[in-house]
Amino acid sequence: MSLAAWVFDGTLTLTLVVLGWGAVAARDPFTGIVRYITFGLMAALAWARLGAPDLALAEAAIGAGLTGALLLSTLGRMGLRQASRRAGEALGAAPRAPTPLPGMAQAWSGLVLGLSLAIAAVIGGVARTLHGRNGPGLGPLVDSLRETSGIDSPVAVVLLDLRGYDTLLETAVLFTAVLAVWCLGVIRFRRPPWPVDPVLASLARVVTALLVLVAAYLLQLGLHGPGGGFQAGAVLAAAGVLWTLADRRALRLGESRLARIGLTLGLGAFLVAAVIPMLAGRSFLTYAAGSAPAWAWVLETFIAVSVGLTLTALFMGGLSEIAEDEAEERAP
Amino acid sequence: MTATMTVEAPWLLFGGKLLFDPVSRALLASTLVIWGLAAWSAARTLPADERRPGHFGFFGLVMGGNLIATVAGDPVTFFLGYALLGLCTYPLIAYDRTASTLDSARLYLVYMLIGEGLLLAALVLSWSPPGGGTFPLHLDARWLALLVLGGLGVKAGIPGLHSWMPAAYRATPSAAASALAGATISVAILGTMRLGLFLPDTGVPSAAWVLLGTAGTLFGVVRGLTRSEPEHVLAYSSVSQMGIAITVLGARLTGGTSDAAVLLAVTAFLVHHGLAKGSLFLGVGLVRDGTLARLPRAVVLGGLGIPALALAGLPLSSGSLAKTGLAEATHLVDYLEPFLVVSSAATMMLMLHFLETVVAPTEPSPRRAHVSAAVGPWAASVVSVLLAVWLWPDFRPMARTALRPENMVHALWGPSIGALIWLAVTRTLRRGRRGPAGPSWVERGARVLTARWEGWLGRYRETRPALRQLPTSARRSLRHAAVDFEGAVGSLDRYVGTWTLTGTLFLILLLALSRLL
Amino acid sequence: MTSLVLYPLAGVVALALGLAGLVTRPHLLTKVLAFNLMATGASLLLVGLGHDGTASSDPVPQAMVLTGIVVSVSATAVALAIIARLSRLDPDGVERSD
Amino acid sequence: MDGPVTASVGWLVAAPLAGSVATFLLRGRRGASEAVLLLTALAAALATNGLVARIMGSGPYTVEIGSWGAPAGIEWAVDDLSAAFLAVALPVWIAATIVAHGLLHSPRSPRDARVFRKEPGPTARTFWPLWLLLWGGVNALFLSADLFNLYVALELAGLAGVALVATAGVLPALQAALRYFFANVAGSISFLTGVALVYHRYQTLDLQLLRSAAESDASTTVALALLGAGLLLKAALFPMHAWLPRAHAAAPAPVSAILSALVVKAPVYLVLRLWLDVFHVALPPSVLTFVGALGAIGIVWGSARALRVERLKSLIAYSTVAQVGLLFTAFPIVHAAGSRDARWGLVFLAVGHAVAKASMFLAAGGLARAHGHDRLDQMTGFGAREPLCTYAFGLGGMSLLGVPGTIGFSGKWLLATSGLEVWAVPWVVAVSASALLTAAYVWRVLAIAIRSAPEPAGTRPLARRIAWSAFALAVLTVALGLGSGPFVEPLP
Amino acid sequence: MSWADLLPPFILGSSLLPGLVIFFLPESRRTLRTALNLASACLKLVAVAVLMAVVATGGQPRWEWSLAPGFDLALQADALSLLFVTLSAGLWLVTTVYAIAYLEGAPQRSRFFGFFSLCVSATVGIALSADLLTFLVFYEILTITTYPLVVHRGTRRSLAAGGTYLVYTLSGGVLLFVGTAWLTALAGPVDFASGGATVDTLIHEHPGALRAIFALLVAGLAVKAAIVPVHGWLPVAMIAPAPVSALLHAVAVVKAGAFGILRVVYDVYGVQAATDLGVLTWLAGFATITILFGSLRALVQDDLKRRLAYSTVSQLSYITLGAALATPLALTGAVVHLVHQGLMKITLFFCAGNLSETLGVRRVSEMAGVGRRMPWTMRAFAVAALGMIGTPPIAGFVSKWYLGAGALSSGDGWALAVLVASGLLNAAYFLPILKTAWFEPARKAWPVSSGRLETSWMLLLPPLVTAALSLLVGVCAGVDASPLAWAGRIAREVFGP
Repeated sequence: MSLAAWVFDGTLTLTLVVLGWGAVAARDPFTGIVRYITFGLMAALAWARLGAPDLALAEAAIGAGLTGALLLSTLGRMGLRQASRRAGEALGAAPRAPTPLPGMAQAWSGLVLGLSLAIAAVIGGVARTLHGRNGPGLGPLVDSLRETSGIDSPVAVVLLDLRGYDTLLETAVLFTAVLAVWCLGVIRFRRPPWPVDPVLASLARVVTALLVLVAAYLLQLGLHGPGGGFQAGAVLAAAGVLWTLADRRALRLGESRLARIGLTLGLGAFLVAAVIPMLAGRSFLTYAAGSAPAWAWVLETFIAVSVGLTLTALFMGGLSEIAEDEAEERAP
Repeated sequence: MTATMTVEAPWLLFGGKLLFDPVSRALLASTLVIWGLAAWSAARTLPADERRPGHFGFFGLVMGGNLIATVAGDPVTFFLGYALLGLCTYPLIAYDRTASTLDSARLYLVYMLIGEGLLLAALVLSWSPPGGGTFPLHLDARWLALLVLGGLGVKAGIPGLHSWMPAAYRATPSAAASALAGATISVAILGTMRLGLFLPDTGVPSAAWVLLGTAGTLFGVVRGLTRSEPEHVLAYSSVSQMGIAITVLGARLTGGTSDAAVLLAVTAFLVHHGLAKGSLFLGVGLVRDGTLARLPRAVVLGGLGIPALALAGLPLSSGSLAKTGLAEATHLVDYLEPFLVVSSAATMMLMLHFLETVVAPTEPSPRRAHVSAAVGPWAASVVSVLLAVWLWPDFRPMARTALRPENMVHALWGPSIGALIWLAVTRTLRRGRRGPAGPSWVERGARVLTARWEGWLGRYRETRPALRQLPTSARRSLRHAAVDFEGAVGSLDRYVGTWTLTGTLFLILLLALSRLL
Repeated sequence: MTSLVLYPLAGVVALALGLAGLVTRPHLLTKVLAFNLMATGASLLLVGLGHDGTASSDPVPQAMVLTGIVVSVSATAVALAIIARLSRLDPDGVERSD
Repeated sequence: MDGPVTASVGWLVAAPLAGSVATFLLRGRRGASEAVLLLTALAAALATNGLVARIMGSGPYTVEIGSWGAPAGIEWAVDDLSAAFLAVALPVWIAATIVAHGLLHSPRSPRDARVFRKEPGPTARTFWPLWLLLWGGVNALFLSADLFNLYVALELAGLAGVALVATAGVLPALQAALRYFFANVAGSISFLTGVALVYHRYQTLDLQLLRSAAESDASTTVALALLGAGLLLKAALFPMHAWLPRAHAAAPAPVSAILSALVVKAPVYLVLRLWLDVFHVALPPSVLTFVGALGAIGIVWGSARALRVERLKSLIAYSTVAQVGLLFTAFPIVHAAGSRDARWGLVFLAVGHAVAKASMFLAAGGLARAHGHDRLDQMTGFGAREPLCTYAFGLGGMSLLGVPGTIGFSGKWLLATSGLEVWAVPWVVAVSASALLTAAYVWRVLAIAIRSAPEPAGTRPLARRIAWSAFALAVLTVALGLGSGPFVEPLP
Repeated sequence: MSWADLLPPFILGSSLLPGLVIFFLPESRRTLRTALNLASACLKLVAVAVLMAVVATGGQPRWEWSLAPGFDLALQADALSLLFVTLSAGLWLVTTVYAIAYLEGAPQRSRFFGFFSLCVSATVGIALSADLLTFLVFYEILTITTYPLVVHRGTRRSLAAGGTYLVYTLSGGVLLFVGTAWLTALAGPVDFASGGATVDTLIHEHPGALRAIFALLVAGLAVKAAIVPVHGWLPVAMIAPAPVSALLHAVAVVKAGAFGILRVVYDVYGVQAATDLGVLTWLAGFATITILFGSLRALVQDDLKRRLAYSTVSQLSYITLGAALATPLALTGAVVHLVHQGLMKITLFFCAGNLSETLGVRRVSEMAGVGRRMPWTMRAFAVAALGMIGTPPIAGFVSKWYLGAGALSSGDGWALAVLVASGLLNAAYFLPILKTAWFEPARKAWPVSSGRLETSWMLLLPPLVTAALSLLVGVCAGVDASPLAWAGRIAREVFGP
């Protein structure tokens, strides 16, 4: 057993490291991204091995899938832009620092790599000692509190009740991301920037519907076992992306009031949950006795919706860029 | 009436005192007379131009200082008067703004300021804080005595410190000059008496004073005989007369003579000298503006001769009273007898020389307006010389002794000897010694020095920019250094500015911390 | 000690590699990618240290990592949006960032 | 221990976040967003007021979020440190918000035109939500007593900051924003790693529990190094400062004000909290000597740059670098003295810099708007044109300088006295002498302001509320300098 | 806290608040601004008079305000502070009148008068401060608020001068700050009233530290007191408008330094401790060098204000010297010189201002015959100049006399020699001015004066008043209410009867 374990874990971790380095060290970014996506999937495997199925799901959907998609779409967009280089000079590139001597670059990278590995050695050393003698952590305590809370998935109870405040801020971070993307890209949609193949479109509709079902399943799963709002949201996002690629109407997302409300659902719901007790003189984010599961369900759902929409929007932020560029290219 | 009266003025400076004793009374009276006559004459002679009001203003100030110093009852008040008198004299001397005049005035001021500096030091040194000091102030050290001597000696014209005198008297309008030569000079001697310069406490041997005084007496005469400008001659006569006073004051240390008598005698001497000098200067003023040339010769000789011979101490003159008084007061000091004879002989010679220079034709001066306008004051002054000392109550005893026949005979000796010698000398060496001798080497030296000073300042002002270069160049190089540093930081900052470097440094810091901790 | 210790160690290495990449790689997208690598590495450390097979797995680190993943995807999105805009103004800047 | 007053702390986080959602949904309509901002400020003010009253009444206290309590739940801890920062943050926020509003709704200028345009365009639409998110994030940072929660709050504030820098949209702004982003995430991940180690070493994330449990051993020290290094990078300590001046100079003025005043203070506050408070036992003095030395060099470096740069905002930004250096120079004193006075000295210094720097940036924003640019060599004589902005800048500068009567002086005084009590002479000298360097660049600007010169073409009058709110903040530095005594006395 | 305790802050505020209001007055509100200025100046004078009455009857008004833990602002009135307050309050009124006329029609008047009032408030604060820390506070504020006045003209030269001023004063401020902090760290808050009690307790364990602290404190103060070698800013700062030079560079700023030195020597260290530590000898040495150096430099200045500035450098060190000699008489002399020098020097600056404002005359060499054109101005000038030289019965004589006597009573005859020598030098650079003005013919025709007077009466009155005052305080030095009497009282307080 233990030998097999050693072999398995050894190969897996080695693959992780190699893929990671490959992703970073790749000559052209495209290769890097592809390797990174692979790395993400491997990481999901590692999560599973570490007994964290929620993380496995999230990593697969978000860490690997969506991050990869974002990176790729950005890369693609930059590929479109070989033509409009002159525009850059026209706008006057900011004075860039004098680049060091060519030979220096490699030496420099070597130095940095050495430094970071040294740091790794330091941390690793500590990690080994800690791994040796660490206690049960807060696990038992969480288990003991699950009854009082009423939510029986240990991760969910931490995520939504015990440390719900973290999650609240997290939704705020997501919201920030959308705003950041939107404040940079002026969202003007005229038409989808690519010819929509009707066959693909119909197929996409079907797949989208399926994905939504999957999301719903994950959602209700979340309260009891692995799964939950974020995973569901990730799946929804996948659906959203697909749909976007297929159907022009999705492109009005940025305009529609409904979508805007959807984007803020998660944060909004959390705030409501947090503020109501305060109005009642209780402490921030304190659910009334026994009402925790209900709240959890509501929050999970809302989070799922807004995560889905948010991730889609993040993905689309780029699309708007494309739309703009083509508009510009046609204009003059 | 020898009663002394003191008036307290606690609000003045550090508590001022005014002292009215026989000495100050007599001097006060004579000072008032002299200044009065001088003012009268000045009012007559000075042209009504824009200098006139200023002149009278300072005229008044100097007189005020003179009076304050005369009646001062404590060193601070005395110094107040003395300083006022000393500084405000400058504008009087510099009356007509010609270069030479300003030059003489500056010479005077330099001497005067140094003198006042020394005097101030001396006064502070011997001042006792609570309630301030009163006269006589005890100067209990030789060098302290020297400070005072230096301080007052400038005004009294002791040899060496006299150099400002001839030029100043020559430059000053005659009216003012008469007041200066007559009244203010007495203040110096008064000061020495008040401050107790000639008291045994100073530890200066009597002989030193006597020698100093004698030297002054003879020096003044010798120098005076070689001069042709009447003002110069009079100035040197003042030097010699003050020498007499100093000799007497110094001599009294040895003899067991009564202070009061000596002081009174010296006072009489000062009064007499003051009146005579004042009148002489008024007369010279008339000579200068050619008035006398219009008057009958007898009047001229009489008017000038009376005060002149009075100085020589002819019987029945104020001089005889003064000299007899001195001799009387110090009859125990044997060597003063011959000294006084000699001194009056010398004075006689000098006065004859003076009369000669006056009647000798002189070039008419620019101020020839107001012919005979000032004859009145002059006549009055002559009368004052004739009568004043005889009528002053405090001097009655001296008058009586002076009027004794034997004393009158005795008073004849000196002048007649002097007259004979002068006749002999002038007969024998009639030729050659006529032309005016140049100023003394001391005066010349002083003038050169002051000129040098000005020149030095001028040159320094010119070279100043060059000098300023040094610090500024240092400062500039410093600024350059700063600028270079900023520049270096600037260019370095662009490298540090790259995220790569920032990140690397971050790694280093991380490592360093994990090691350090 | 079990073989599970390899995961936190791998996480540390990934973290270090990501850090090195973030610092030295000139292409902006690679930098962003390196940042994600770092984040994953840190997460591995966080969870891996907590799990050595014996005890029931500790849910708290898992919840934290879940949060972390979402945070880093948001960060990635922001960075990418900026890069996208930058690439329109100064295309060279993307490949040769300093 | 929960009462309405105690619970009301939550509004400090909830109100801005809710406000951000509201402004987002209302799409930046005129009037609507104003109302939302007003309500948010009101709620924050009430919460701060309650917080200050509470802590002065009965000392430090904690709020258990979700009433779970540590170690399972997250807590807010309010003590003199956090209270001081929060209390001062409020007026800064209000003033900056007013200025932002003024710039947003007054005639556009060439610079930061893209952010502040008259019609509610996409950027203007996203500005207020981001602004309020930043507000909430910063408040969360100062309140939180949970390590991981601190990480999330750091990320929230950091991302919002990056976004707000980028909103300027021009090339330098984007480059600066990216640099800012990289520094930010590198720091955050380092911090997260540290959190991981701490959690597995002590089985808890709650600062209060950690304070009692802290020991000095290998894992703790490495964890401290990771936490500290991350925070120092975020605080832009020399020589890792390079990202800051660019970001703060490129951002729209009110944003720069907030970044320099509060966002940079947060990591400083956390280093103080973690190194000198929670893990005090595990910290050898050598580290502080090291950091202090870096800070001292940073003072010189930042000032030297501030003397050279040709834009007003970069000058102020480099001054921030110098001032951060100053704060870290004071750390060894606080550590060595370990006295209440020293701690308050540092807090005064930090707080004073927050207010002063905010007023300087806001004034600079006003000047830039009035001139259409902030190139110093073309602003000669602005003192006569914009007296109020000039006074604001000058007064702020005086506070940085430590002119008596301002809060800056109180800080320097407390540090100097308590430092000399323990013979920490070099640090005291550094802290005191920094005034000269500060003076140099402050007067570089004032001389330009006073210099009489003809009014350059294209200067336009400024909306009055901009100058006044900058000036009000400047006056606050004096008010704090003269009036903070009664508030501080009762605190521990 | 009785009403009397509120007097010090009231006196402070009586110029502070109007100053703040004036800042925000538009340029055009000339009448209101003038009224505000004069009213507040008069109000301050009245308050000072009341305070004087209170103190004369043995009261010790004190007012405290806590700025931070262990950091109180404390104002108190004792004899010394009253002297300084009265001086600055009185001269402020005069100078305000002068300044109003001087700046007629100049730009940025609100700014000018605003900072002007702040400066005076700071000076009053310095005078009334009850402990070293409070002193430091107002001292620094004074440094800062003076700058805008120095550079008020806004020309390149004036800005450069302002830069120099700042380099000197701020560096000095840092030294003073460190010194104060160090002393506080050693001895706790240093109250002036203790008269050196705090230091005496420490003199045995750290004499070295105490010497270092003394050096720091005095070095910091020396900058404002313009002691060589840190005097350089004063002549340069003469670029400022005349009222500024008059009030600040003759009275407020420089006196703040001298006043501080008095405080440090007598109220912080105490005579005994200072003597034991042997620091006074050094102080006296520096003062001496400064006295002679300043006079020598003044000799060669052709620019009138620069000559006056160097004369200030020299004259200020009389105070330092008196403080360093540490005898009752010397202290009396020093303290009374604080007042006398102020009166005389402000007169001189007023006159210089009149010349440059009315005739455009700025150099001594241009002054030939100016006495005829502006007789009254030059008379005031003459009185003040003679006083500087030390001519009785003008104020200068009194202080010089006491300083000399003090020097003797402490057995330092050389100091007396220094005083005399410096007096001669003063004469050497003041009398030529008078000679040029009165006795040399005018080289060119002067611009004719518009009115019957030689210049505006508001410009003429102040110098005449101050000249008359400097004469009065000299002549009536013996009166019970004279500065001399006050100084004597202070000396008695310090040394005991």
